[in-house]
Amino acid sequence: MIEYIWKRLLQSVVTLFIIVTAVFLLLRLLPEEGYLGAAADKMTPEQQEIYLTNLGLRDPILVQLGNFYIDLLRGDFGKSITYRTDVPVMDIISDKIMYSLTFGVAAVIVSILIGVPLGILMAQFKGRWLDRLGTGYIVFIVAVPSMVYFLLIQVYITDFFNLPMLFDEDRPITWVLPLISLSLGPIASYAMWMRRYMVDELNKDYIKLARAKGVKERTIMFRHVLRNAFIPLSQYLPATILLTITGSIYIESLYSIPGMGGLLVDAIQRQDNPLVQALVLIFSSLGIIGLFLGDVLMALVDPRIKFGKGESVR
Amino acid sequence: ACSEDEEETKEKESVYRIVYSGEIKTLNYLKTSETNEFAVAANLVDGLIEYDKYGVPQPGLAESWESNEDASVWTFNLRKGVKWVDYEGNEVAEVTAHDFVDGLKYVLDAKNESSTAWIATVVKNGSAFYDGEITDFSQVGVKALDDYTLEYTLEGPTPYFLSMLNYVCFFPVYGEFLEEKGDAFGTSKENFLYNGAYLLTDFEPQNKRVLTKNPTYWDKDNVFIDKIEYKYNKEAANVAPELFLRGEVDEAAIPTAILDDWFNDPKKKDLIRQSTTSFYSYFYAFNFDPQFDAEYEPENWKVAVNNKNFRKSLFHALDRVSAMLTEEPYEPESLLNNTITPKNFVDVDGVDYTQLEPLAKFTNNDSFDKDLALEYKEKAMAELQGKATFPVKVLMPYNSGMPDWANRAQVIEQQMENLLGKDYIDIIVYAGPSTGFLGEIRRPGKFAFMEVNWGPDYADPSTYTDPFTTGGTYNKPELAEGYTDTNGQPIYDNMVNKAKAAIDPKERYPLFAEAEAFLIEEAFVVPYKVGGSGYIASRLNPFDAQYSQFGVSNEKFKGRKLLDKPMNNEQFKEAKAQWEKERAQALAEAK
Amino acid sequence: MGDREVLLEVKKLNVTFGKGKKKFEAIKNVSFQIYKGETFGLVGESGSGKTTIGRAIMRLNEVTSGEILFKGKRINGKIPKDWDREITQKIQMIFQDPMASLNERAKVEYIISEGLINTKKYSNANERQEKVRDALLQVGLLPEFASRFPHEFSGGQRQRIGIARALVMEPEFIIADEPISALDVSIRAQVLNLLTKLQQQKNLTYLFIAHDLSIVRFFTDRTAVIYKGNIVELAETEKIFSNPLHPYTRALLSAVPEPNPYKERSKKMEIYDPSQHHYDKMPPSFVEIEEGHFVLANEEEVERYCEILKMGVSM
Amino acid sequence: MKETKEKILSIENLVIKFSLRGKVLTAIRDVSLDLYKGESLAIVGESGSGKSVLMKSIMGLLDKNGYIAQGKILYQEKDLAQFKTEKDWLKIRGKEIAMVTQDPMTSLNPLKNIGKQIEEAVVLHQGLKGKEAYEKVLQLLRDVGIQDPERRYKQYPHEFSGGMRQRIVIAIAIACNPKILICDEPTTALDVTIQAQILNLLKTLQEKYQLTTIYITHDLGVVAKVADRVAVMYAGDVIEFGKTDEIFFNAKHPYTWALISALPQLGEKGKELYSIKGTPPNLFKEIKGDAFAPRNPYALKIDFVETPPYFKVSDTHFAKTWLMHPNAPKVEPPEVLKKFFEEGRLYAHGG
Amino acid sequence: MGLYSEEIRNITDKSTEQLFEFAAQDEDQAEKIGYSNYSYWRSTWQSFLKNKVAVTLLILVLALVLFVLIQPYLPNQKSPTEIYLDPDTGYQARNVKPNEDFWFGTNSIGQDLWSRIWAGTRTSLFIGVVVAVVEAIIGIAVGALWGYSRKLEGTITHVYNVFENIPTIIVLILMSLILRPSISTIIIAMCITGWVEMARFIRNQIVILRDREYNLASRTLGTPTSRIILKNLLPYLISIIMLRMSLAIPFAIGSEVFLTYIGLGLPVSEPSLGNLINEGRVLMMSPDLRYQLLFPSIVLSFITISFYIIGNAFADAADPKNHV
Ligand SMILES: Nc1ncnc2c1ncn2[C@@H]1O[C@H](COP(=O)(O)OP(=O)(O)OP(=O)(O)O)[C@@H](O)[C@H]1O
Ligand SMILES: Nc1ncnc2c1ncn2[C@@H]1O[C@H](COP(=O)(O)OP(=O)(O)OP(=O)(O)O)[C@@H](O)[C@H]1O
Ligand SMILES: [Mg+2]
Ligand SMILES: [Mg+2]
Repeated sequence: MIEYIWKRLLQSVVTLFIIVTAVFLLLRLLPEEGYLGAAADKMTPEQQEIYLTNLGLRDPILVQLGNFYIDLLRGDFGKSITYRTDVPVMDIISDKIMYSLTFGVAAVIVSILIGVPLGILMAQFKGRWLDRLGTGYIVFIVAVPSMVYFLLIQVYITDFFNLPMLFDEDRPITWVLPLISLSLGPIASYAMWMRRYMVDELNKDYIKLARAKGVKERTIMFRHVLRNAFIPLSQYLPATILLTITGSIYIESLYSIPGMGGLLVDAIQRQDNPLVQALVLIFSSLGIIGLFLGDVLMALVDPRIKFGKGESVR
Repeated sequence: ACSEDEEETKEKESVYRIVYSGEIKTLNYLKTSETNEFAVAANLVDGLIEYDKYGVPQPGLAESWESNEDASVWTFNLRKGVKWVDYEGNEVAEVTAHDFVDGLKYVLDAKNESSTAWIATVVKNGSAFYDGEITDFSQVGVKALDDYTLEYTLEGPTPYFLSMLNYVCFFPVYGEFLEEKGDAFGTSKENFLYNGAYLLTDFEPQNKRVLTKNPTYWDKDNVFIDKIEYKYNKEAANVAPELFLRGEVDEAAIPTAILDDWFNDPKKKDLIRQSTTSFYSYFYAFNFDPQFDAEYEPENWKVAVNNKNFRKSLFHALDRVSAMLTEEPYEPESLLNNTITPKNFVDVDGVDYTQLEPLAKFTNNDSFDKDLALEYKEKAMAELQGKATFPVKVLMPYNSGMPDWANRAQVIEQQMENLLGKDYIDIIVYAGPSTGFLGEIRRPGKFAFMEVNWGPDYADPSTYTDPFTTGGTYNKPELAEGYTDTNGQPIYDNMVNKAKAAIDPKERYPLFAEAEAFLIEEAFVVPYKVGGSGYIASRLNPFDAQYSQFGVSNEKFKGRKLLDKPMNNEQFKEAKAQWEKERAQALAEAK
Repeated sequence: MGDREVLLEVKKLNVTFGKGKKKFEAIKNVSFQIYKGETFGLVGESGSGKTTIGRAIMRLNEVTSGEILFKGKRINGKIPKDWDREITQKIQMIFQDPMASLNERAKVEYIISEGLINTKKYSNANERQEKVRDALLQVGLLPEFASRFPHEFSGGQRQRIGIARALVMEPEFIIADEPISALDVSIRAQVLNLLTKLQQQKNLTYLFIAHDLSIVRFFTDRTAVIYKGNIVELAETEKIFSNPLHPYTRALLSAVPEPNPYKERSKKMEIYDPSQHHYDKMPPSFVEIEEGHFVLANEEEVERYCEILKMGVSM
Repeated sequence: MKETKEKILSIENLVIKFSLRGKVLTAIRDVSLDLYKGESLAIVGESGSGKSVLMKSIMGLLDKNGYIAQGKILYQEKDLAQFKTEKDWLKIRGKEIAMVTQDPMTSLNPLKNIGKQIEEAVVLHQGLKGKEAYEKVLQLLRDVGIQDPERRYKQYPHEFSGGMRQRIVIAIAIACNPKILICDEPTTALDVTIQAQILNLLKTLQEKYQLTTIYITHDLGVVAKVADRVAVMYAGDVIEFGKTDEIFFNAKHPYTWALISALPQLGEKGKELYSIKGTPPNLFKEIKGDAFAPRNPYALKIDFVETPPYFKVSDTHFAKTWLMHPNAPKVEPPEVLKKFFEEGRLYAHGG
Repeated sequence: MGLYSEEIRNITDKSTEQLFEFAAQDEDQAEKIGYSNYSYWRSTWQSFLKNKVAVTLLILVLALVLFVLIQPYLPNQKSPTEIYLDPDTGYQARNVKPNEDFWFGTNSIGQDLWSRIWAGTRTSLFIGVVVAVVEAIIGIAVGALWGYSRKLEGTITHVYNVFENIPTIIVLILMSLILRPSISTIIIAMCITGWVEMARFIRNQIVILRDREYNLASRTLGTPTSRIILKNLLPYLISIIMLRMSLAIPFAIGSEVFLTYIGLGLPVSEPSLGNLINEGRVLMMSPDLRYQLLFPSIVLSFITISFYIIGNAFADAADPKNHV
């Protein structure tokens, strides 16, 4: 077990290293113009040159990379260039992460609380109206562009209930709509997966034996199927939770939620390299940790899995 | 939140709320040159001078000033008792002349990457210090003669220097504080000192910022809005109108797309008016140094663009009203600009610069003229026969991040091709990158005919003639064939230099107007419009703001009052006419 | 008997799976010979290593140590390309599960001609078709079945397709790994008949793996009994049945149900208890106790077994 | 052999159909069968003959697309064929009739420990709780021959070998305290040695708990070992039934003959083993006459026209073949069989 | 017991003498009974045809594709990029409501929405199909190697981990910034990230399949790995591949919409569902103009739902378990 964790950890570090390096190099392919922004027009070429040199962009690429890693090892993620000049990247991120975390976790909880039971019920009443209704919902969510219904929800529901349109952390009521919007998608996907795993599980032999034992259908559902169906889900759960933290770019922009969603987009578009690099590091780590936790969680719920026995790639 | 109990005692607080989508990167006014950034600083920090609502310079931190004969040495007497305070209003220090020296020193230090340093080089040895040629700052032309006397020595005669002081690079900074904070200066409300009308009491980037009236402000009786609340929303353009209707904000720009809807709704109709224009000038430029891909035939373009008749045919063929309809469908003419320098920029004895003799004929006539266009086309066809291949490919890029521009480009393509005939020109609308557009397209010359813009750097006509002199990165008219003067310089450069040599506006301005007229007459550019567009719903009165063509004054909330009801368009026009009248008077008085 | 031509020889074969703590010795020092033309049975309980031996010969499992010789030449480890190709063709396998061992998404024609395509012996498509036809006829299927898919066939027919697939290669040696375990009684007979017929026609040699001794008795000439990776007894089949010596063999024999209610009810099961051996004191070896009859025993046990043999006591 | 003759379960003219993508498949065609208290009945027949479907219908566990088209299943004066709701069935399943399934590898919930899975049945059907239930489970584990039950209780299925898992499945069935125990091919997946152990175990348990048992198998060796009575099925129909020795040594239906003849024990080395030609009929099509006729070397013309009735061989032995009709030509079973029959009868007298 | 005896009596009367003769045994006949003439693809197709909804949608989608392709050549069609002028004012016919001239109305600069929507659908479908195909090809190739080759497994797993953990939007945005906004940029950006899922999927399936006995059988016959993958493994995956591909199409279109939203989509001069919806989004607040959003949304939803349902129905139908 310990050995396994070490190995996994080492692997993850290598993966992270590759990812961060790749993104680092990709960022250097961006046009230099981006670093100057609107100011470029009024700067003389010499001034621009000084500016770019000060940013370190004139060093040989390997030197830049080396400096980057040295700083990183010192725990210095650098300072933002074009997003919030001279503000340490970590300060920017830490300002936002709480919002995203709160919304993300809340949305995951809401969507699990609604999506999972929905999926269970759909599986139990497979082919009947509830199942159809649920499927209709899922198809709707998949099919209709979310930016259309998010905006409709925001405008009409706030209008109908006379709520403020924008998010205001001090007013609990303004948390509700973004949360609902944020959960609509995950609810659909949880319901869909849960239903599928339940149906798969229901077709297994041990269910037949349980029935033959005289166990009630409902008991079968909850005591046998549910937990087993949760296993494939459990593997993805931490990853989904962690990734929900990144938030929905669109919802955050609509409701003025100062979360991480738009940060990444903004950071890349503004070519704020240190910020992008830190974000990539964070997101990738989250992904990798998520995967790892998923495996651990799975091993916890599934007695069949022992660590170290064959490296499973999900 | 802390103001709740105050409300009962005081009369109702005047709060102005707005949503915005462009966040500022920094509060460091010594570094930035971006409007939305220095717009914040303008309310937090005062400079030496400010303007009144008609554009007449008024004392700011300087109570009085004088300059020498040729306007190359300027002396300012500072107001006493003005304090630097922190965001909670606690006094930190007094504002002295040294603070201006410290500010300029910071700006001119290359390692601080100030993007406004180039303006500050007007000061003697500023450029040399910036380039590191001299390291002793005392040789630079700024001196604190004592705590309350400040002297600027300039590189040369600069009659418009006063207008430059309205720019952030000449703002004061409390040197000790700046040193203490280092790079962190201006990164948060705490890392900042205030001497202006407002304090930044809340600053959460990408979330909100709140400006609260500064109780220690030297001129606090002229500050009427108690609080300005900015709420960030990336979709501001889409949600702001709705927020305005619900009374959640006090200003909203109304996107062109939904204008009809507002105008057709009697309830909404009275809420909106045209927005005021800016001094940004937009024009279509003919590129004399085409560097684009062979597929768009740069050589052929070069031949064509060097033919005056060809240029003139395009010049007269551009239906600017039709293009303008994409952003201002109701009164497109109101935004059009027939010269490069917009109206109301400078004047000679109350005569607006654009009405000076060389420019007046352009100012008062629309360049669009079908018949002329076709006439010139015939001539050009005849002259270019055998030299250029027709149709001439006209590469016309636009920024793909700007949907309005994309629309405009499509409209123009169709309109000009239809008028001049597809056998004559083939306009190629090309989507440029959304970031780094200028660096990718305009500066390297990867266009044939393109919409470009320019904003003024100080209140002098030379600011608008600059981009077209040798070394400019616009359309390189110096490369135009047949425009070399006897001294081997481009005719245009000579005209500009001659104008620059004159100091008295009466002499100076007409010379610049001549140069500008030359550009238009020879069809090097097609003037198009002024900046600022569309309609807004706002509880602000646009005519009580400080008026300056350049710099930060007009971003100040000082002196502004909230209206109970937003102006409608009729009221706006009335008020505008009124204001223009009053302004002419005020300007005349000021002389 | 000793003069018969040895077709396949396994010498001191060891197969180990896994590494470190999870190391598992599946085959321990196994040796035997298979003569040309005979049917050699391999019986033992599940997990005893039967399949592993078969796969080691097929080169599907790697050999840890020991040698496998075919016609006196080594076939395990690194071998020349030509030889590899030759034995690919000469040694063929019939699999246990007739459904799982056929590619459901391929037509019978492809399944059968697959080996031919690989050896490039019959590059001509027509020739191959002809071969497939012959093979189908040989296993008692109609040539027009060639264009069908496996799941259109019954279990017995599927197994015949599997046999045809091996046959087209014109093998000399066939490993049949429980070829009938998955089939029900009536179909078993079909397949066994077919295997017998083919052996007679083509002088094939079989390694027949099973756990049902009644079938082994009917079908094989000589039999090896394997227990946990060791061969515990090897002799002519009839001898094993008439004179089982090793207690495990006896247990196995007693476990096979007889299709006779009277016999079955009176039968007593013997249970094999490995702790009856005292191998820590006296390690066993594989001894030839009478001609052609080998048993794994230590000296003490050898004596006892000889006793039994002399007395001629059988089950 | 018990001669009580008290019927515990009675199937009458049962027809079971499946609808499959618009087509209808008849899996059980007009089957009638009685089960007597305390006996052990074996149902044999080749794969696909409907053995499992028949048993599932007794437990109400037919797949969703299957339905009883006709007939009755009488158990304690109730017609199980009429049961519709889950509530009805819960009175039967486990409590009255329990089942041991074929595949021990997949029949246990991989995520619950063995003890809990048995305990579920104990709690449900024996009304025990807590410590008592736990004790009972340990008892059951011991009963099915699992050593060290306290430790095993906490283990999960994957820690058990196939044979042991099958024991657990049996323990679960026993834990229900049923009257009837259905064993659907309980040993097919196991090898001979384990098979023998399991069969012995089942037999002891049957006696100990006085169960009525139904074995489903296609292995006649297993039948010989465990059954009192045998029913032979072919293509969804019981074509012959009788006491075990009657079926083994006095079979009348040509299919039963074929089944026995195909035993390798009857074969002679080097010679052909008897085998049945052809394949079973397509159940989607209507079967006219004797379903076995097309593969029957003794087929009469009437076999293709009319379904034969049951002809009585003895009070306990019936066969559904026209060969038993007085008008039919006399046919002898094949030679090998005759020898086998002789031998068997000898045993009968000797044993 | 009475049951059985009764029947015997009845039967004896019915039967006539001559029926009790041996019938001639026909061995071939015996073999043939019980077969249906079965073909995999035909059965797949037939099962698919039974799903009425899916068939209807398939027909509609095909009709849509066909229509989108021939639409420009139909009579009375307008150009998707031409700006139409109002004959009265001589200026652009802006925001004209649907009428007999402009069937879906015009947009804010007077372009005909009817033809824009079909041009947009054409572009978006093209992007979707190309992305789906490229993803499938790369995904299958990598996935097959990954699953089958034990040698490459470690390396590919690593590559996978890298690709999987770079947030997709980063790649999408970076690609769009580095390259120019254009159809090929969008396709490249989406393919770079898209194949990963497919590859993992294929690999998982292949790992399940690769040790099946029939593959061992092929190995004993000396079949080269490439052919084992091609003949033994991929055919099993075809239904899943089709399902995933059919879902990839709407997904790609969705991504295009997203890219357009963050400002990296196709230029407006190149109509696509993405920029049509993005343009329309702004108008949602004005009831009068909402039609501009409505039509492209309907087309997008229709495509998504159709492919979703068709893909699922096809996967069901391709599963031999569901064949009769
Ligand atoms: N690839 C493998 N990795 C690890 N262990 C293996 C592997 N293959 C087989 N074994 C182990 O080797 C032993 C022998 O297996 P083998 O399949 O040869 O038995 P068998 O006698 O054929 O059994 P059965 O009758 O069930 O087919 C078993 O314990 C099995 O678990
Ligand atoms: N759910 C179902 N849908 C359709 N047909 C079915 C279903 N279940 C069983 N059948 C069919 O019913 C027939 C009888 O099946 P059954 O499982 O009873 O056979 P069996 O005698 O138990 O065979 P085996 O010995 O292989 O277990 C078979 O032809 C089978 O295909
Ligand atoms: Mg095996
Ligand atoms: Mg069965």
